[in-house]
Amino acid sequence: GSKNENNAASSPSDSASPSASAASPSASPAAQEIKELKISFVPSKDPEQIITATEPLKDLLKNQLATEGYNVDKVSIDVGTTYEAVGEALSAGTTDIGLIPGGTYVLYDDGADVILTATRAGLSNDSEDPALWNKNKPTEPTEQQATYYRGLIIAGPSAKGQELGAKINNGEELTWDDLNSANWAVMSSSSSSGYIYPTLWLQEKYQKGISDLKNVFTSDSYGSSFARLAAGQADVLVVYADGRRDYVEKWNTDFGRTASIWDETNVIGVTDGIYNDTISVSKKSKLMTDEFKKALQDAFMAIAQTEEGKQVIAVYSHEGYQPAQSSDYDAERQAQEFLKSLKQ
Amino acid sequence: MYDKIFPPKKVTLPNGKVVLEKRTRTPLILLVLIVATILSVNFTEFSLKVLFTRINEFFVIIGEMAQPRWSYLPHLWKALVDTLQMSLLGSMLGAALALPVAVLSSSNVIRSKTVVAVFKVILSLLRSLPSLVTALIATYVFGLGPMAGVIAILLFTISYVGKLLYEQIENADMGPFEAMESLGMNRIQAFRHAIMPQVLPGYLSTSLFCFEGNVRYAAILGYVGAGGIGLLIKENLGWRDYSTVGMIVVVLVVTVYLIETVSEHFRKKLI
Amino acid sequence: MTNVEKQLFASPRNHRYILTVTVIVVALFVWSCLVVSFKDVNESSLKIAGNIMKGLIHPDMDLLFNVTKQSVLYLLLETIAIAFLGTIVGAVLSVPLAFLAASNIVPKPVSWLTRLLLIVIRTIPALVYGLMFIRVSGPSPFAGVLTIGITSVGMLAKLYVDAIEELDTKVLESMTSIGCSTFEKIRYGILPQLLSVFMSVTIYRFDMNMREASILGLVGAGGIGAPMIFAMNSYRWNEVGSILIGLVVLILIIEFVSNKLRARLVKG
Amino acid sequence: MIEFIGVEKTYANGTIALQNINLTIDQGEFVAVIGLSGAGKSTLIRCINRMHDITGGQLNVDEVDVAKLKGKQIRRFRRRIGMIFQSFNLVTRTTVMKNVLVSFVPDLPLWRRWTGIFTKAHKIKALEALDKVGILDKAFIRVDQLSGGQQQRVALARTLAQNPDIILADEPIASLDPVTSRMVMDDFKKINKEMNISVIMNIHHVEIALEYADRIIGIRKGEVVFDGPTNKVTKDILGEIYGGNFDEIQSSFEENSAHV
Amino acid sequence: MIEFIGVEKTYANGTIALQNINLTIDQGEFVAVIGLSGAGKSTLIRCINRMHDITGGQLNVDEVDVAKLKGKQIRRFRRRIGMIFQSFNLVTRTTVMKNVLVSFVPDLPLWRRWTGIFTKAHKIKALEALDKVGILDKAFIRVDQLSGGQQQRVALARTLAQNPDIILADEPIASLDPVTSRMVMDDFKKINKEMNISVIMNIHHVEIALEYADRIIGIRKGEVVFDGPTNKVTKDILGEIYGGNFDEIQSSFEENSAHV
Ligand SMILES: Nc1ncnc2c1ncn2[C@@H]1O[C@H](COP(=O)(O)OP(=O)(O)OP(=O)(O)O)[C@@H](O)[C@H]1O
Ligand SMILES: Nc1ncnc2c1ncn2[C@@H]1O[C@H](COP(=O)(O)OP(=O)(O)OP(=O)(O)O)[C@@H](O)[C@H]1O
Ligand SMILES: [Mg+2]
Ligand SMILES: [Mg+2]
Repeated sequence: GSKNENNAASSPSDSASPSASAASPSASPAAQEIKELKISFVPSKDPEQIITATEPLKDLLKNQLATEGYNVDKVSIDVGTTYEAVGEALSAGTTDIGLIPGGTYVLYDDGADVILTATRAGLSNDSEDPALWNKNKPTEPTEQQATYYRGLIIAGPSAKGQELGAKINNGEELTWDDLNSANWAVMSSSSSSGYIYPTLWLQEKYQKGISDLKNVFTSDSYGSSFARLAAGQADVLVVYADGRRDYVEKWNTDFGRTASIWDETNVIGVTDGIYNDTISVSKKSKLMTDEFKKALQDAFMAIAQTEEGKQVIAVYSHEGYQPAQSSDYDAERQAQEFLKSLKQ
Repeated sequence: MYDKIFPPKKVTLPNGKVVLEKRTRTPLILLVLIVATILSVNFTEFSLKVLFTRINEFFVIIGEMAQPRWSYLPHLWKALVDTLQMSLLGSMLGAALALPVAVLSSSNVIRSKTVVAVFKVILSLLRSLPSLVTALIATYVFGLGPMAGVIAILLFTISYVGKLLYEQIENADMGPFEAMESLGMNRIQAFRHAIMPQVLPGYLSTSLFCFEGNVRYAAILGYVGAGGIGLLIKENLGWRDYSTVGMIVVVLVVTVYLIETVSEHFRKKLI
Repeated sequence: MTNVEKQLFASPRNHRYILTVTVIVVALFVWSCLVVSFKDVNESSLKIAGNIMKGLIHPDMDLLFNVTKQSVLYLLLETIAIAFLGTIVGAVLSVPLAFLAASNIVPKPVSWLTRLLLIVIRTIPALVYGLMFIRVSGPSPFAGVLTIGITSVGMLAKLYVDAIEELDTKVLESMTSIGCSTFEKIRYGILPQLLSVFMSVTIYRFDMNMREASILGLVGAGGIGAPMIFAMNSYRWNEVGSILIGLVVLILIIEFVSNKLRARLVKG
Repeated sequence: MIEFIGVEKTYANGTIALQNINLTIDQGEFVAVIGLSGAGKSTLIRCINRMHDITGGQLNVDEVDVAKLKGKQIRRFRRRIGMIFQSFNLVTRTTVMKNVLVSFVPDLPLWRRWTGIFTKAHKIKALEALDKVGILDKAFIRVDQLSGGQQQRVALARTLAQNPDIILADEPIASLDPVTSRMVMDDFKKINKEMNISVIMNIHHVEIALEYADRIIGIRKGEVVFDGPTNKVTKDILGEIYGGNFDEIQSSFEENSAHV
Repeated sequence: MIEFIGVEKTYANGTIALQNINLTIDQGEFVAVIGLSGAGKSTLIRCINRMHDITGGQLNVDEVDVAKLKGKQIRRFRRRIGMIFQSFNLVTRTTVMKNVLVSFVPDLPLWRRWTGIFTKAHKIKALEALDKVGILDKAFIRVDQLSGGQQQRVALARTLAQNPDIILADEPIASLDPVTSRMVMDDFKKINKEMNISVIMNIHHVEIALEYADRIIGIRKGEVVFDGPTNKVTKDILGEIYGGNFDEIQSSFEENSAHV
C-alpha cells in the first residue's frame, strides 16, 4: 500500500464528525489518529453469526490500517436490522463503512461511495439453463472466484411445484399460465435476488413482471420462504443461487420434510448475474479522504488474503475483494430504474 | 422502613403540642430517578449534544415525506381496504370476546378469587406477548396475508380492551348493583342491568380507540407478512421512496381522523 | 291513566337510529369477514406451527442466563434503559403538546391543529421514525430511545389532555378567595392535581414501551427486539422462546410494580 | 310481619354490629330506626332482606325463616321487599323509565332479560309507578339530569313497581334539601297509608322521624335501647339513644368511629 | 363592618339574582342566610369578596367600596376574608398540611412561591390552625383519605390560617352527616366567639341555623324578606321565607327550579 500521511494530515484533523474525529494537532509525519471507525453490516445472513464471526475483523483492521499509517482506537461493528437502516446510516454519515449489496449501494449512492466489490466462490453450477442445475446436484462451491451470483426460481414439493419441475426436467418450456397458476413466495421489491432479478427474468421471457402474477406473497425472510415452500403454502420461491445450501438441515428438521431438499426442489429459472456485495463508505463521514479510502481498500484486500481474514468474510461467502467504482453498477441502476418505472 | 432510617421530624407548637412530620420521600424518589436516568444515558449512549447538532438530519426524511406522491393514491385502495378489514374484524371479535373475559376478571362481580386471578393472569400474559410474534406464528398457520393480521389484532384487542374493561367494572358504582340484588336478581343479571350501562360508553370508546390503534398497528404487522398497507410501507421504505411513504401516511392519517371523529360522535351520544 | 298512556306514546322512538347503526355494524362485520381464509391451513402448516411451539417451550436456557453482551439478561437491561429514557423523552415532548391540545386552555383552532399534529405523530410508523433517527444518531440504542420517545408522544399527550380537561376548577375558586394570583393558582392548585396523574400515565406508558420493545428490533435500535426478530427470521424458535420468557417475566414484574406505584399515586 | 328473635350479627372482621335484637313489626307499620353513626341501623335493615346474613338468632318474615332460604328462593323472597338507598343507587346513565323497568327483570324470559326489551304491559306499570310519585313527565329523561329529590322518587317508583309488601329505606333523605326531604317523606307516608306497605326507615333527622313515623326504634352500639310509639319519645330517650347530652354525643361518636 | 346599599346583581345571561339589598353586618356577628334554592344566597355571599361583581348599588367592607378595588388590591382585600365552600374545594391529591400552607402563598417571596418551600414559622402557624379545628394528627395525611367532616375542617383551618376578619361560608355542612355537622358548626361558633371573626353563612338546615346564628337573613327571589335576631324568627316568618305553607313551598320550589 502507499503511504501518504503528509497529505492526509490536512483533512481529517479538523473533523467535526460526532462519530469519529481524527486528532492530530500538527501535520507531523506520525500516524493519523482515528478515534472510532464504525462498520455496519446488512443482515443478509444470520446476524448472530455475522456478529460473532466478524469480531476478529476489529483487530485485523486496526493492524492493517496501522501499517497504512492510521491509528484506530476503536472499531465498532453492528448489524443493521434492515438494509435501509444501514443505507440511511451511510447516507447520513452516522456510520463510516457499510458492507452492503450492490442494489442497496445504488439506492443510497447519493451518500455512499463504493470502494470494493466482493468476489466469491463460483458455484458448481453457473448455467442459465435450469435443467442443468437439477441434473448436477447438489450445488457446491468451487475454487473459482466470481464477482457476481445468480438468483434462482425454485419449485417446491407441492403438486404444482413438482409439475413445474418435471416440465423443466423434460426439456419443456414453461408457459406464463404455468407460472401464473402457482403460488409464489418473493422478497420485498428492493431485494435483488428476491425480486428485482426474477422480475427482469420474467420480463425477458414473458414480458411480464412479478406484480402481474396472480398469487404472489411477500415473505419476511428467505427462511420463512423455505418453510412455506416445505409446507406447501408456496409452490415457487425465488432465492440467491446457494440459498438451498443454507437450509439443507432445517428442511428435514424444522420444516418436517423427509426427503432431501435437493430431491424435493427443482430449479425452474435462473436469472442474470447479480453484482456481488460492496464495501461502501459514507460520503458524509469526515474521515473519508481519498487517501483514507485508498488505505481502506488496501487494508480489506490484504485482510482477505490472510487465513484469519478469509474466515471472517466467509460469513458472507466472500472470498476476496476487488476495487470497484460506481460505473460497475450501471447495470444494477438500469434494473432499478426499470423496476421503478414498473411501479408507477 | 424509610421512616426508620430517616426518623420523622418533630415540630413543637407554642402550646406545647408535638407533631411528627414524616420525612418526605421526594428527595429519595428524585435521587432514584436521576441515578436511573444517568445509568440509562450511559447505557444507551444518549447525548443531547448529538441530538441538537444533528437534529436537522431528522427532517431529511420528513422533508421528503412532506411531498406525498399523489399519483400513488390509486394503488393504495386495495391495501387500505385489506388493512381496514383486518383491523375491523380483529377489533370486533376481540372486543366481543373481551367482554366475558373482563367480567370473569372482575373481583366485584365474580366471587371466586381463583377464577378472577386466573383470568387476570391470562390477560397479562396475552398483553406481554409481542404482536409481532403472534402475527408471525399466525402466518405459518394461516398463510401470509391479512388472516394472520386478524389473529394478531384479535389477541391484542382481547388483552387491551379486556384489561381496561375490567378496571372499569371494578371501579363502577356498586350501589345500583346492590339495588338490583335487592330486587332479586342474580349477579350476572345485576351486572347486565346495573354495571353494563355504566361501563358501556367506556367499553365502546376503548374498543373504538383500540380499533384506531389497530389500523395504525396493521402498518407494522405488514412487516411479518400479515398483509395490508404495512406491506406497501415496507416496500417503499425498501425503495427509499419516502414521498410514497408520505402518501401512505397521509391516507392513514385521514382514515384515523375519520375513525376518531366517528368514535367521538358515538362517545358523545353515549355519555 | 290517560296521562300514563300519553307518556307511553310520547316515549322517544330511536328504533330507527338503533336499527341503522346495527345494520351498519353488521354490514361492516360481514364485509370484514371477507379477509377470513383458511385455505392455507393444512397438515404441514400446523406441523410447522407445532414445531414453533415446541421451540418456544424448549427455550435456550444457556442464552437466557449467560453473561455476555448477547445474553438475554444483558439485552433486557438494555431494553429497560431504552424504554425508561424513551419514556422520559416522550413525556418531556408531550407536556407542552398536551397543554396546546387541551380545549379548556387554548383557543379552539390551536387545540384542533395540535390534535391533528398528534394524530400525524402517532400515525407515522415506528419503522419510519427508526430510519429518521438512525440518520441522527446512527444504529444504536440512542436511536431506540428517540424512537420510543416519539412513539410515546401520541398516547401520553392524549392521556395528559384528558387529565388537563378534567381539572377540578373548584379548587381555583377557593384559591381566588384566598387572594392568589394566576401563577399561584397554577402552581398550588393545578400542578399538584396534574402531577400525580401525569406520573401515573407516564409509568403506564413505560410499561407499554417495554412491550413494544420488539418493534424497536425492526428499526435496528438496540435492545432485545432485534435478536428476537433475527431469531424468528432464521427460525430458531428455541431462542425466541428464551427471549420471550425473559421479556414476559420482566414485563409482568414491571406491570406489578407499576400497578402498585400508580395506585399509590392516584389513591394516595 | 317481621320478627327478630335474639338476632346477632358479627361481621367477618369481628365487628359486632348487632346483638340480642328482639322486635316484631306488623304489616303496614311505619317504623323509623334512629341512632348514631355506626350504631348498626343499616345492618339491621339489611338483614331483613338477607343482603347480610345474620350470625345468630332467628329472623322470620311472614313466618318464613329468612336464614333458611337459598339461591333462587332468596331472590324470589327479595322481590317482595323493596329497598331504597341513601345514594339512590340508580343507573344514572340511562333514562328514568329504564331504571324503573329494571324491577321487572327477574320475571322476564331469558331473551328479554338480556336484550332489555320490555312488554307494553310492563311499560305501563312502570309509568304508573312514576305517576304515583309525581314524576311521570320525566319518564324519558336521563337520571343524571334530575335533581336529588327527583332521583330519590325514581328509586321509590322502582320499588313501587316491584309491588312489594315491605319497603326498607336506608337514610332516604340524607342527601336531600329540607324541602325536597319533606316531599319524599310525604310520598313514603302516602304509600304506607294508601297501599298498606310496611316502611322501615333509617333516618338521621330526628324531628322528621318523629313527625312521620308511627313507631321509633332506637339503636345504640348494636342493641335496641328504645322501641315504642312516636308519642312516647322524650328528650331523655333521645339522650339515651344518642348518648346523653351533646358533648357526650360528640365523644361517643369519636369513640365509635375509633372502634370501627 | 359590611354594608350593602341598594345592591343589585344581574348575571350576564339576564338572571336577576339580587335586587335592592340593604344590610349592615357588624364585626363579630354570626349571620345565617336562609332561603330556597336559587333564591340568591350564594350570590349574596360571593359579592362580599368580589368573587362576583355587583351590577348596582354599593357594597362597603370596613368603609372601603369593594367595587372600586383593582387587581392587586382585590387580592389583598380577599386575604382578609376567608371563604368556605360546600364541596370543601381542597387539592385532594396532596397533604392536609400543604392545603393549609397554601393560604400563606400570596405573602411569600418569589423563590418560595416557586419552590413551595415554606418557613418554619408558617408551618407552625398552619399546624396551630389545624389544632384549633382538632385535626392536628392528620396534618401529613393526604386529603382524599379524610372523611367529609374532616375535609371541611381542613378547609376551615386553611381559612383560619389566613387570619381573616370575616368568614364567608356557603353551605358548609350540606354534605356532612348530622353529628359531624354539629361538630363543624361548633367550630364555627367557637371561632366566631373566641376570635371575634364575623361569620356569614348560607345554610339549608333551618333548625341548625336557628340554634347557632345570632341573626337570620331570609332571602326570597333575590330580595331580603326577613332580617332580625334569631329569637324573633317564627313559623310564619319561615313560611314567608320559604313561600307560605308546605304545599306552597312545594309549588314555589318547582316554579323556582323551572325558572332557573
Ligand atoms: N361490611 C362490613 N364489614 C365489617 N364491618 C362492617 C361492615 N359494614 C358495617 N360494619 C361495621 O358495623 C357497625 C355498624 O355499621 P352500620 O353500617 O350498620 O351502621 P349505621 O348505624 O348504619 O351507621 P351510619 O349512620 O353511619 O350509616 C359499624 O361499626 C361498622 O363499621
Ligand atoms: N354564574 C351564573 N350565571 C347566571 N346565572 C346564575 C349564575 N349563578 C347563579 N345564577 C342564577 O342566579 C340565581 C341565584 O343563584 P344562587 O346560586 O345565588 O342561589 P342559591 O340561593 O345559592 O341557591 P342554592 O341553595 O341552590 O345554592 C339562580 O336563579 C341561578 O340560576
Ligand atoms: Mg348506615
Ligand atoms: Mg348556593
